[in-house]
Amino acid sequence: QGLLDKGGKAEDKSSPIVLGMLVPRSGGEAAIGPYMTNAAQLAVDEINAKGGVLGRKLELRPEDDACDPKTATAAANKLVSSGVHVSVGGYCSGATLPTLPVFGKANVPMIIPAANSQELVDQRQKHVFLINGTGTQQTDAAVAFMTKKGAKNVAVMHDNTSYSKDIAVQTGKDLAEPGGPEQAILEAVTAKESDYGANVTNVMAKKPDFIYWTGYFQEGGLLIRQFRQAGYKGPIMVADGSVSPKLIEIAGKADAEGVYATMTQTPDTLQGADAWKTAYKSKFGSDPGPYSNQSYDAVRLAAEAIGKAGGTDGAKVIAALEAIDGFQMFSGPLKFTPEHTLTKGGFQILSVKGGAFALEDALA
Amino acid sequence: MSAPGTGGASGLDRVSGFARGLFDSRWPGPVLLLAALLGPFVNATPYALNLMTTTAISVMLAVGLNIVVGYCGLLDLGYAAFFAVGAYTSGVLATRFDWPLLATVPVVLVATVIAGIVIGGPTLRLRSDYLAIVTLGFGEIIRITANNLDVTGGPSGIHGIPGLFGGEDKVVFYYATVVIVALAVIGAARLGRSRIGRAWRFVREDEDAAAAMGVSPYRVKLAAYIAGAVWGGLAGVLFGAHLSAVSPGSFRFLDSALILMAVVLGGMGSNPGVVLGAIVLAVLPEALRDLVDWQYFVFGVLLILVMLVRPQGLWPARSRETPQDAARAVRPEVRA
Amino acid sequence: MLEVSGLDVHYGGVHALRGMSLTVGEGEIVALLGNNGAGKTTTLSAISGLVRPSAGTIRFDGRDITRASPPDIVAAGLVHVPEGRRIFSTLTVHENLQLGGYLVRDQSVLRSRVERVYELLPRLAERRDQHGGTLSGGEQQMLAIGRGLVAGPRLLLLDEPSMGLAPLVVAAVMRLIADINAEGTAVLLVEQNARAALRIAHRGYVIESGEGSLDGPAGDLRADPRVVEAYLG
Amino acid sequence: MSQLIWNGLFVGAFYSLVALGYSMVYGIIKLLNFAHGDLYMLGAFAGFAMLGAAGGVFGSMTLLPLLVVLVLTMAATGLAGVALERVAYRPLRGAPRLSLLITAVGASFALEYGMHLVAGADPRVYPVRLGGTTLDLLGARVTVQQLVLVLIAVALMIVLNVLVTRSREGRAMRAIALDPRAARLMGIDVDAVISRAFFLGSALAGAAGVMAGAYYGKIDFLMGFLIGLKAFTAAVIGGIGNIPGTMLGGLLLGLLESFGTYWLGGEWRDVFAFGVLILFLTVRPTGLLGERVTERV
Amino acid sequence: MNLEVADLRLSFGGLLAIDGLSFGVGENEIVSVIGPNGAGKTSAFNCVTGFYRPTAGRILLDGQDVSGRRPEQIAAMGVARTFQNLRLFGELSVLDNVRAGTHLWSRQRAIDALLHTPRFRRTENEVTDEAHRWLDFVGLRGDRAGPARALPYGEQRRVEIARALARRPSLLLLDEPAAGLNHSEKAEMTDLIRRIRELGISIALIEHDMGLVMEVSERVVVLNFGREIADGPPEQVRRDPQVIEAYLGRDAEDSEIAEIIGDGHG
Ligand SMILES: Nc1ncnc2c1ncn2[C@@H]1O[C@H](COP(=O)(O)OP(=O)(O)OP(=O)(O)O)[C@@H](O)[C@H]1O
Ligand SMILES: Nc1ncnc2c1ncn2[C@@H]1O[C@H](COP(=O)(O)OP(=O)(O)OP(=O)(O)O)[C@@H](O)[C@H]1O
Ligand SMILES: [Mg+2]
Ligand SMILES: [Mg+2]
Repeated sequence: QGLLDKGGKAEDKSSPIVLGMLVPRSGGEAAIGPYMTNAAQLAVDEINAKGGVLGRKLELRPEDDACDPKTATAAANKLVSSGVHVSVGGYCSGATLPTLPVFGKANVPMIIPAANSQELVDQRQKHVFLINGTGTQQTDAAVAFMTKKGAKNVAVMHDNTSYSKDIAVQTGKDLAEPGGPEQAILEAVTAKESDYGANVTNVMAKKPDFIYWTGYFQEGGLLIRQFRQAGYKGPIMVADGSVSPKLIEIAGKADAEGVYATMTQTPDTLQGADAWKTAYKSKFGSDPGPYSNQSYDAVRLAAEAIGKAGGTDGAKVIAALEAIDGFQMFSGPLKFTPEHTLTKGGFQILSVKGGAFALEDALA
Repeated sequence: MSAPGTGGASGLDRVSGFARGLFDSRWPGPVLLLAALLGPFVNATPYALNLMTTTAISVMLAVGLNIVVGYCGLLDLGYAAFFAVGAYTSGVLATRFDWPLLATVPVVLVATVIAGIVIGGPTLRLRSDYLAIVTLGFGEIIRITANNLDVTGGPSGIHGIPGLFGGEDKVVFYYATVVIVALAVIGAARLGRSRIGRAWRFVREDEDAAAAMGVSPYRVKLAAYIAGAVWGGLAGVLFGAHLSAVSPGSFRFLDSALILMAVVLGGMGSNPGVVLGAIVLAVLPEALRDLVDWQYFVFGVLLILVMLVRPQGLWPARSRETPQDAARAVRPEVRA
Repeated sequence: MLEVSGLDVHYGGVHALRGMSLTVGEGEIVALLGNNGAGKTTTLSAISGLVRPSAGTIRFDGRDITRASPPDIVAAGLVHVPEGRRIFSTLTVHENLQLGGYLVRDQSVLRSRVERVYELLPRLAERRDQHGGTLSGGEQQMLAIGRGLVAGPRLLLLDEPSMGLAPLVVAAVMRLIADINAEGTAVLLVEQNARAALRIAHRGYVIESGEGSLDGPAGDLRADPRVVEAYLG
Repeated sequence: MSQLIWNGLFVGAFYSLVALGYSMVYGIIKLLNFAHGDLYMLGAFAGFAMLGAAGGVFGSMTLLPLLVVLVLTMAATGLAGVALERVAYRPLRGAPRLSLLITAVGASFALEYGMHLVAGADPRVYPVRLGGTTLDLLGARVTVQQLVLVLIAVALMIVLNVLVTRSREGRAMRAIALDPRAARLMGIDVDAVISRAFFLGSALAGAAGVMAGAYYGKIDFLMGFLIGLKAFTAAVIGGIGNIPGTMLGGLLLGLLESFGTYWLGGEWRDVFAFGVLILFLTVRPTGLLGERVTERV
Repeated sequence: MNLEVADLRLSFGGLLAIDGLSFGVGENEIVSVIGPNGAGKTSAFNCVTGFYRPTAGRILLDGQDVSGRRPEQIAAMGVARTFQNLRLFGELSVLDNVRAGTHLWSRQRAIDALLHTPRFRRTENEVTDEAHRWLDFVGLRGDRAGPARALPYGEQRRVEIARALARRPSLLLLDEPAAGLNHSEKAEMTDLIRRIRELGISIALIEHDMGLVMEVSERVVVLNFGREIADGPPEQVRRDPQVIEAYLGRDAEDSEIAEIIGDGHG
């Protein structure tokens, strides 16, 4: 509508409820997009099969943000213009940040499944909810486990993206606390390369007895392999962005064996979640991957909140989200903190056993 | 390389004759401006406004880069560096020190001029191929530095940048942008048609011959570089204000390449062409967005096709002698 | 051996050649004279395939080469030494000469031809390893001619070979052309130095505004008052 | 120290191999062939497909099938390069040289996202992987496979160098670069020579792609982008169009990265590498082995 | 303006292109520089105009030492030149080419252009008028609005001279202005050079066409192997046995050729 047309059309109460989802589908992070949209679609289909929400169907509208702020803003505006009710996307923090005011202005609540940069939290925007564990929660789990394993000298590695660097820097801060292990080195790699020999050499020179990789699975797989080739025999741990079967494939089964991961609860570790995995696999022909479960939960949470709010009005949905207590998700029962983050990340430690991730330590 | 000789006047010639008439006329500029001003009356959804605003900013970038590449013939593969300097300078001042955005503009001007001198100063004597790699390197250096430093907010960048006048409506911002960009386009065009603009083209065509006429290639190139930097920096201010956030992800090599492509696609050295090129390159990917996975494949194929059809660019630069200028014949006045 | 008839060439809107015709017989030197912009260079370029004529035919040894590509034409033995020398500036003199014999497969033939050029134009031998672009104007002109000779042409098109040459060298080059001709190479010679050209040529053409206006044996042309006035003085 | 050098040289060998094609093409038609890195990607995927298809035939052998696949891939990517030139570059001969930039970027997008359509965005893992028997070479950990790869790379480069600099082909390439019209007058079939240059360059990129796939294991549709950029950098600092220079340029870049990582840490590596290159170019404005040309007036 | 070149030396690697050359061009004088190919004439011009940095020696313009300055600085002192291998801005219009000459004296600032001040309009008109004036002066035939590369060679030569004149130089260096011109065109060039001198401009001229050299020069300097072998009025130089030996040949060109190749055919 043009500038002079005032007032929108009254909403049709029988039309579907639209969930917008910004994920990267092109560019360097394109591999992630399908994992997230597939899982979200799975949730939408399941809810619709049960009759939808408030008698209305759900509709998922994914858009490519290419992990690029400009493209993300355009996509967010497109979603807003097409009248989405809730946003359930957000993967790259740098691309998600500029979309906050876009959704905020249109009064669209955002349930962010993956992006978890501290910046998103610090903004304390009323309409923004993060359902991925925050970096701090993850690093707490990571450092607890390192301590438990008796690590003395930890190499922390990241890939210079905001997600990864946040966790790495936070881990460094935690390690700086007296007692517990020391940080041997904070090493950054460049994402999307193949050869990390120089980084490996750098790290090896510091003789670490524990390595924590906070980036994604593609580089993670290569790093594991290259560390093993360089003769590193100690434990390697990866953060949740690396928890994917592809990590094991890229590193090679032998080299990946025994690798730890900090991860929220996943279908792999939850009792009775096999059905979910099977459903996903039968529908999309591949295993779920990074942020599949969070995306799935984001849709379910959105449906729950809209149901509780009795409609799609943004303010009411936000209130309903704030009021949620005990909604069951992969990461455990949900209640938002005042910052709109998870109370407890629900992080556990997984490890690769026989070529697949399995629960190692629930860190109860 | 291929033979320039062609057959007699063909149908194509007649069509291009018409096109030439269109291209040489004076009205496309005002018409385009009018369209830009009327746009929101047709469609003022956030999406349309956003697209129009980013397009306008791309136009400003392309016109700025055209000064460097089109007028002066300096291949710049890292133009996003200046864009970044502008966006970060104003963004940091506005968010960390709570300056009003307009107040940051003078600082941005100084910063971009300095950036232009720092980058161009030591390198403009290099041959163009090497200049290309140097600019590419500087583009990467600026981006990585922004990514690594804390003042710039690291990889997630800075956010919460107010609008131009402090949180104005998106429509107001759009109109402000259109006005600024229009002035920038006119400014660039006027520079192109002046003494300095001619000097840029002389240097582009033949540095030695230009030097023999007293044109200092180095200074002239530096001037082009600085002008380009200022245009890019100001566009950066608009960009930051528009997105409310600035992060290193906006200043990748690919972004520099896209601005360069706007210049080439439109027609190097031709202001209307470059404006057109920027519009096409900003709108096309969005127009193809609904093709989802086919989007960039089709985009790539279209780029090739467009160039095959118009190898000189959409709206190539022409000798711009006006009929009056071309005809004026004065008797030689012999000086004593 | 070369028959050009009714050649028309356009550059965009400029009609540079209008029905130009000429012939060069086996073993002949034919001079092509004309004012600036008359279309001499264009004629040669059309023959060697650099410029596509819009009408007319070019036959070489009876074969139609009107639309043939320059490499094919060179392979047929028709070599063009272009206006403005067009030396490969960052290649050495020696490499420039070798390139002249690009189509000569037999390395020993190539080598002996290059050596022959060094003998004919000793200045080039002195400058063997210098970059072509750093030669003096006259040296470049010698190189351009030498480069053309290495190809072993049966018909040589020369565009203003005396340009930029010192008087002594002009004489030497003219003698050189006559010598090659004596060995059986036909020559189509565009020259501003009409006097010299008509001395060594057997026949000549005068071209005006893209059309042949006069032709005949060189001796007749030298005596023709119109030629004398415009080109000999 | 020797480990740093070896790391740098190993990575640098890949850069060189890819850079050579870049350099040849850039050397002749001054084209920033943005699609060159994507030919590397194409090679990696072609090798992937062939190895997958041939899995049964060769059984458990690794090196022999890999060599066969390497040669076949080189032929395939070489032809792809020729086709690319034919479709996207040749029709623009005579247009401003930057016009080709657009078709190059277009071709790059088409190749990348074409592969995205065919193979998806998820990375693929090579069926054959070069494992690692490590040797100690002057204090550096070196695997036999690395040595073999470097040897293959060096061999390919030497062959190319001989082909291009010692022959009329190389002279023809340089002549075309300087003055294509005059080159035609020498009897050089400009189109054919350019096609051959594309074939060679693309084949080398394809070889590098297969080798990278087999060694690192992971391939994806965007894997060519960064290395394309690095290759361009290497080609330029080597001295444009200069084959040995380009090889050195690739190795130098690899070393700079290796030492940059060591001295300043991974996040400043590229700043260091580019910073040194820029400084280097300001003192030696013609690249490593580029000829110092005094153009006369 | 007068030019004084003293003991100029220039070497490229081992090659001595200029080897202790001294010559001068006086106020409003036409001096021709002749010599065999590769004698160092163009190199000497390149030194004077700053394109080559002399290895040794001094170059004085009106008594001021300018050796080692850059081309644009020399141009700023009032020296203009043409090039042996034409160096026009091929893609630019003929008028623009000549406007290049006005760069140094046209008083226009970027701000004038941005705001289109009256000064901008005035200077632009002035520059265009000047360009036309010099094109008329050199007698250009052909399209002034079209790109320079489309002109025939001879016309391009004129444009180059017009461009140099638009610089309003006090000293003009012409490198083989008559190369590639036929007889009648050479006559026009002779006339043009004379008319330029009448404007009060000193001229240094490299030329292989002896007819032209003899007709216009006050003095002729002859180089061989980078050294001066003669310097004097044309008639005297022409008869100098050294010059004949090194450059002219035993007699003037025409009969020379006739003698060498005989009037065998034609
Ligand atoms: N590339 C071009 N574009 C447009 N017009 C051209 C081009 N080349 C030549 N012409 C025109 O074609 C006509 C013939 O030019 P050509 O170069 O053949 O003349 P010429 O006889 O060789 O002259 P000269 O003695 O100056 O070398 C001229 O009017 C010229 O302006
Ligand atoms: N940059 C350079 N590098 C090496 N040698 C050079 C360079 N420039 C000129 N020369 C050599 O210096 C000598 C003098 O050249 P110059 O151009 O001055 O001669 P010239 O007298 O103008 O001759 P011409 O009448 O043929 O134009 C030539 O032998 C040339 O090869
Ligand atoms: Mg000619
Ligand atoms: Mg000379």
